[in-house]
Amino acid sequence: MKKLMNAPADFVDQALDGLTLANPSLVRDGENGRVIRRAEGARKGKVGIASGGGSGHLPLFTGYVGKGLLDTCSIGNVFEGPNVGSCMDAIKLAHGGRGVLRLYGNYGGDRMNFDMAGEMLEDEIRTTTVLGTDDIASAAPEESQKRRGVAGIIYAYKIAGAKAETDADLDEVTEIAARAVSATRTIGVSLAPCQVPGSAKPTFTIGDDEIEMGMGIHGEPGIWRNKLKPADEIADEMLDRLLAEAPKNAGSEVSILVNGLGATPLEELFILYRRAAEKLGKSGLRIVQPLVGNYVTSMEMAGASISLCFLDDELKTLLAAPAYCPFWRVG
Amino acid sequence: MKKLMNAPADFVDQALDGLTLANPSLVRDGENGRVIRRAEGARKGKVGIASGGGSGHLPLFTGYVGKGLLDTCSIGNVFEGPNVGSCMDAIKLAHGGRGVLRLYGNYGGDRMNFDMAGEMLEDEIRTTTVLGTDDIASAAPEESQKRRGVAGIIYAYKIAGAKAETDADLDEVTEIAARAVSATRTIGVSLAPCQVPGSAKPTFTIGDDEIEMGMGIHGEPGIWRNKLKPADEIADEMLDRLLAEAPKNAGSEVSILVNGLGATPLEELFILYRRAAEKLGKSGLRIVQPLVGNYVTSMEMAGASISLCFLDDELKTLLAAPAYCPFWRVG
Amino acid sequence: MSDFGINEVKWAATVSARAMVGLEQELNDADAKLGDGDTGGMLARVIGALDGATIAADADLGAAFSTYARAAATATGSSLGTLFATALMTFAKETKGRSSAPITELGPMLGKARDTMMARGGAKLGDKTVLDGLDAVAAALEGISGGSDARNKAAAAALVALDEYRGKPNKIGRARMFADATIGMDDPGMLAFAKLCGALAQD
Amino acid sequence: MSDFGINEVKWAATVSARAMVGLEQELNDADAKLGDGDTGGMLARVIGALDGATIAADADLGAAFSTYARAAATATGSSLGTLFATALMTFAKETKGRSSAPITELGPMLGKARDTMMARGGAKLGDKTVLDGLDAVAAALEGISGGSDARNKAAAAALVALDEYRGKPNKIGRARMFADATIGMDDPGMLAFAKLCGALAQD
Ligand SMILES: Nc1ncnc2c1ncn2[C@@H]1O[C@H](COP(=O)(O)OP(=O)(O)O)[C@@H](O)[C@H]1O
Ligand SMILES: Nc1ncnc2c1ncn2[C@@H]1O[C@H](COP(=O)(O)OP(=O)(O)O)[C@@H](O)[C@H]1O
Ligand SMILES: [Mg+2]
Ligand SMILES: [Mg+2]
Ligand SMILES: [Mg+2]
Ligand SMILES: [Mg+2]
Repeated sequence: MKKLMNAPADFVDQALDGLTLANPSLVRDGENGRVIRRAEGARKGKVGIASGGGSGHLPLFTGYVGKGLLDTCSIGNVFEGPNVGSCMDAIKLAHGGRGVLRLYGNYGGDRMNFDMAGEMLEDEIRTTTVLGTDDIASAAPEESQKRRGVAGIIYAYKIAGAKAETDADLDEVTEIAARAVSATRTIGVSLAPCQVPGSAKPTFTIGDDEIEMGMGIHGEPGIWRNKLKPADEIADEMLDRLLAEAPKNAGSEVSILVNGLGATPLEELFILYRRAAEKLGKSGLRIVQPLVGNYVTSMEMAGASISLCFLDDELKTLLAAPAYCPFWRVG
Repeated sequence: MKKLMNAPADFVDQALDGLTLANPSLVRDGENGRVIRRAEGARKGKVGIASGGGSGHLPLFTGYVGKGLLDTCSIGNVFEGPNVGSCMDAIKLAHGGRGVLRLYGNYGGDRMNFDMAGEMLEDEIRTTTVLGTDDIASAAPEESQKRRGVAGIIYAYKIAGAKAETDADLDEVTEIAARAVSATRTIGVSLAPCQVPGSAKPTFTIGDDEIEMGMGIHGEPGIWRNKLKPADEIADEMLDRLLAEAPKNAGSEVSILVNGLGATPLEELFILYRRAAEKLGKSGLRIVQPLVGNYVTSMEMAGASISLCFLDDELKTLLAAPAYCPFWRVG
Repeated sequence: MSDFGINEVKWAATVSARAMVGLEQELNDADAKLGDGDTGGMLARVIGALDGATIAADADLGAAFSTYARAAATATGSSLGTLFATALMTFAKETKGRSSAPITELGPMLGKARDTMMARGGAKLGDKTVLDGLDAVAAALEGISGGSDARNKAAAAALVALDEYRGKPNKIGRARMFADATIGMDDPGMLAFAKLCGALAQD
Repeated sequence: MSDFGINEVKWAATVSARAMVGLEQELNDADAKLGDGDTGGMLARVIGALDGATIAADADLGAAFSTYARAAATATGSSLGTLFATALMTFAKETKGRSSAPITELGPMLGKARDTMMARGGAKLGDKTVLDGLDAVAAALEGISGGSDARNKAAAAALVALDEYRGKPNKIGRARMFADATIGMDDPGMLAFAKLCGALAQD
């Protein structure tokens, strides 16, 4: 696997430099430059939202810093959580005097580092935590709190971000973020691996004619692996799995994200979307604010995920509220 | 090469269905459904802009239909020009009573079909033509009018689209489109091929450790092929080649597009951008409205292109004018 | 047989469509060396569309060619496919209102097609394109009045042109940029034309 | 030798860093089967950072461990790396202000590290993680006062634990989802720990 890069050890920092040079709304900050924050800084009186995660998933995580979204984001090496220092920096830089929600994906390293960072700052800044747990393939429904966070986390960013802009307090922002997470389900399929810069091998191997259902965004093993099937069959199975886990109290409106993992062309995402939209319609669900594109990637991994966010009235309003970041703009 | 698709013969139409279902600002129209137009239709009194090209390049071509950009776009099969009927439909649907600019990339089939379409309609609609010819690797400077159109064409879309929204007449819109094309230079590098749906083989083969400079967006042979080099060296060579062909009258402001061909991660595009921005600064050029992302792709091809658009005052103003399409929004 | 009518034209479409099955990959490969590698796939689809087109029961030769031209023009917007549709349109004009035409007219008809294709595509004779094959066949058919004689002459002339041009540089399209590197390679359009003429002669 | 000081700690870092060169790929491969395939790369970088860290000339044992803990915590935010930093932090607390410590304290120190790692990471003993290796080694070191004896006992205990757990299912992380499929596989964290104990014993 070939990469347009310089020394592998410089991959993350040079990409962050490019990201911020090209997007003046984003600024590198923090002791090791491993925090991206809004250029204008934390707004006094607004609850801050700090996220973080490993590199290699652009636009996630750093790309979602912006008005109506995240305040700050700490960023680790490729596929590694952000270190504790960056997590502390992200919390401090997000703080506008009313506390900070730590909103990030449920991965062991990320959790430990954000936890430690919060503990170290507990005398100064009140913090809460909401973990993205949308990947239905990563734990059984009984253990849904153990699930990993994947593409669906951007719904929580958007919804919590909009709530924070209304000057809601930390508990309210935390509650709505948790509600967004518990309304969101994601499943992915993978067709080809990616390779961590400097690593000698791709993250996994898969046959030239195979697909894997439910694979994680770092190539963690999924539910089944088999010969590639027609896109409609794949979309159907993904939707069936997602709908089987619809929240008990789900209404009739849903937002859908058909997300490319990196190397899958937009044409293919639209082919999947077409089928998924048909199927949701037949299930009596109305689509609100559909998203199709590369929102959460794994570098050059090929494949796609589908996320459903089951909306209530407040979630719907917040999802539609104005927001701006370089990769997603609403209103 | 694996694809999330159904029958290869349905690839284009199903992708267009998904594109329009997900984006209500776009509508399929024309006899064979091979035209994408603005949902609100042609505006009376505005010069129309019709483009077109082969499928497989999303967001190009159809994705750039929208306010301040294209009015209509005819679309062919993967990597084939649009047929004459679709070109006629695109011209007719773009016509708001003041004529239509045909603005598309310089490829043989596209040209023949747009020419025929214009001839067939010449009694009804006044049309002009501007061809995208930004790929500096596709012909020598002396024959620059023979060059192919690649990613840089989106500058002409944006600039001509903005001019048309001011209710300028057809000659003025045509003149500014031509000016945008002649201010724009692009060069690409390719690392891995794509495969046309239904085809038995990728469009080309390239070694696991090789890169090709100057390759065309359909895999047409480039300038040299060699072992992969560090990103900075590649960016430097690309910039050197582009700057060596700067227009005679170029001022000091330039917009830059670092474009991914499909499978190249955003991280790598930002690594390239970082170096390119540094180098432009050292050359005394000021960057205006940089673009980094997958704007013009070749399905799952890996690689990137860099385009420079040398701006004069009018081009700069038009580039900054408000515009909206699902994949690019300004203002 | 010194005339050709709708049945001969239909037969040619069927034979060509069948021949494309074996030729598709070879033509793609030839195009991949110079261009975008789609000549075979595109031609297989276009000629398949001709072969599948319904010619009205009462159609004359001109109407049949016209139907084929529309089928080709609907099936593709590629260079070669569009030029092919242009040629069929020329044949349609030349045979309009007639139920058959003498084989001696084939050469002049091909010559007219060559000229409209040149006007449409902007290439010149000698550029190493399908035009050079067409030109050679048009010349070879001069004065030929027998069907099988015409097919044999056409196949031979197209092959000779292919051989002759193999050693020359390509002067149009992207291949122009590395013209010297194209010496020794077949132009995919010429190759397609020669192979299809060969298939018609053999069948 | 019944005590260990800064020199022994530095030596252990250097030996471990050297061992990682040969272990990196093996550990990545073990992790690729269950997780994201980065255990080796991450550990090589983290241990490299320790080995490259500058210990102040007047540092006591606690300060040295503290420097290592910070180096590890700066180099990564991965699960295993962060737990490793947590362990180093525990060692720093336990040895604060002392220039050396008796080897008999190693077992209890490892036990404390195990407990802080459990509190931090939320895994339990028996989940088949690095904790189970640590726990076995802590027990094996009870009452051992000689340096080379301790290293041999640790290496043996870590290997026994690795063997014992190979036949059990993994109960944390993504691997939990296909727990039965993990029977027969080594947990990458346990494997890393056993291999590094082995390297320290051998050197
Ligand atoms: N302008 C032209 N005039 C004559 N022949 C042409 C022209 N352009 C292309 N051709 C012929 O078409 C062939 C390429 O066809 P094809 O691969 O289908 O087109 P495309 O370039 O659209 O992919 C060339 O080998 C050449 O013989
Ligand atoms: N919560 C935890 N408690 C104890 N050990 C853990 C925990 N999470 C991971 N580990 C250990 O770390 C190893 C994986 O490390 P590594 O691959 O570096 O982490 P990551 O999962 O962040 O990629 C596992 O094999 C296991 O031994
Ligand atoms: Mg990891
Ligand atoms: Mg083509
Ligand atoms: Mg071609
Ligand atoms: Mg791992």
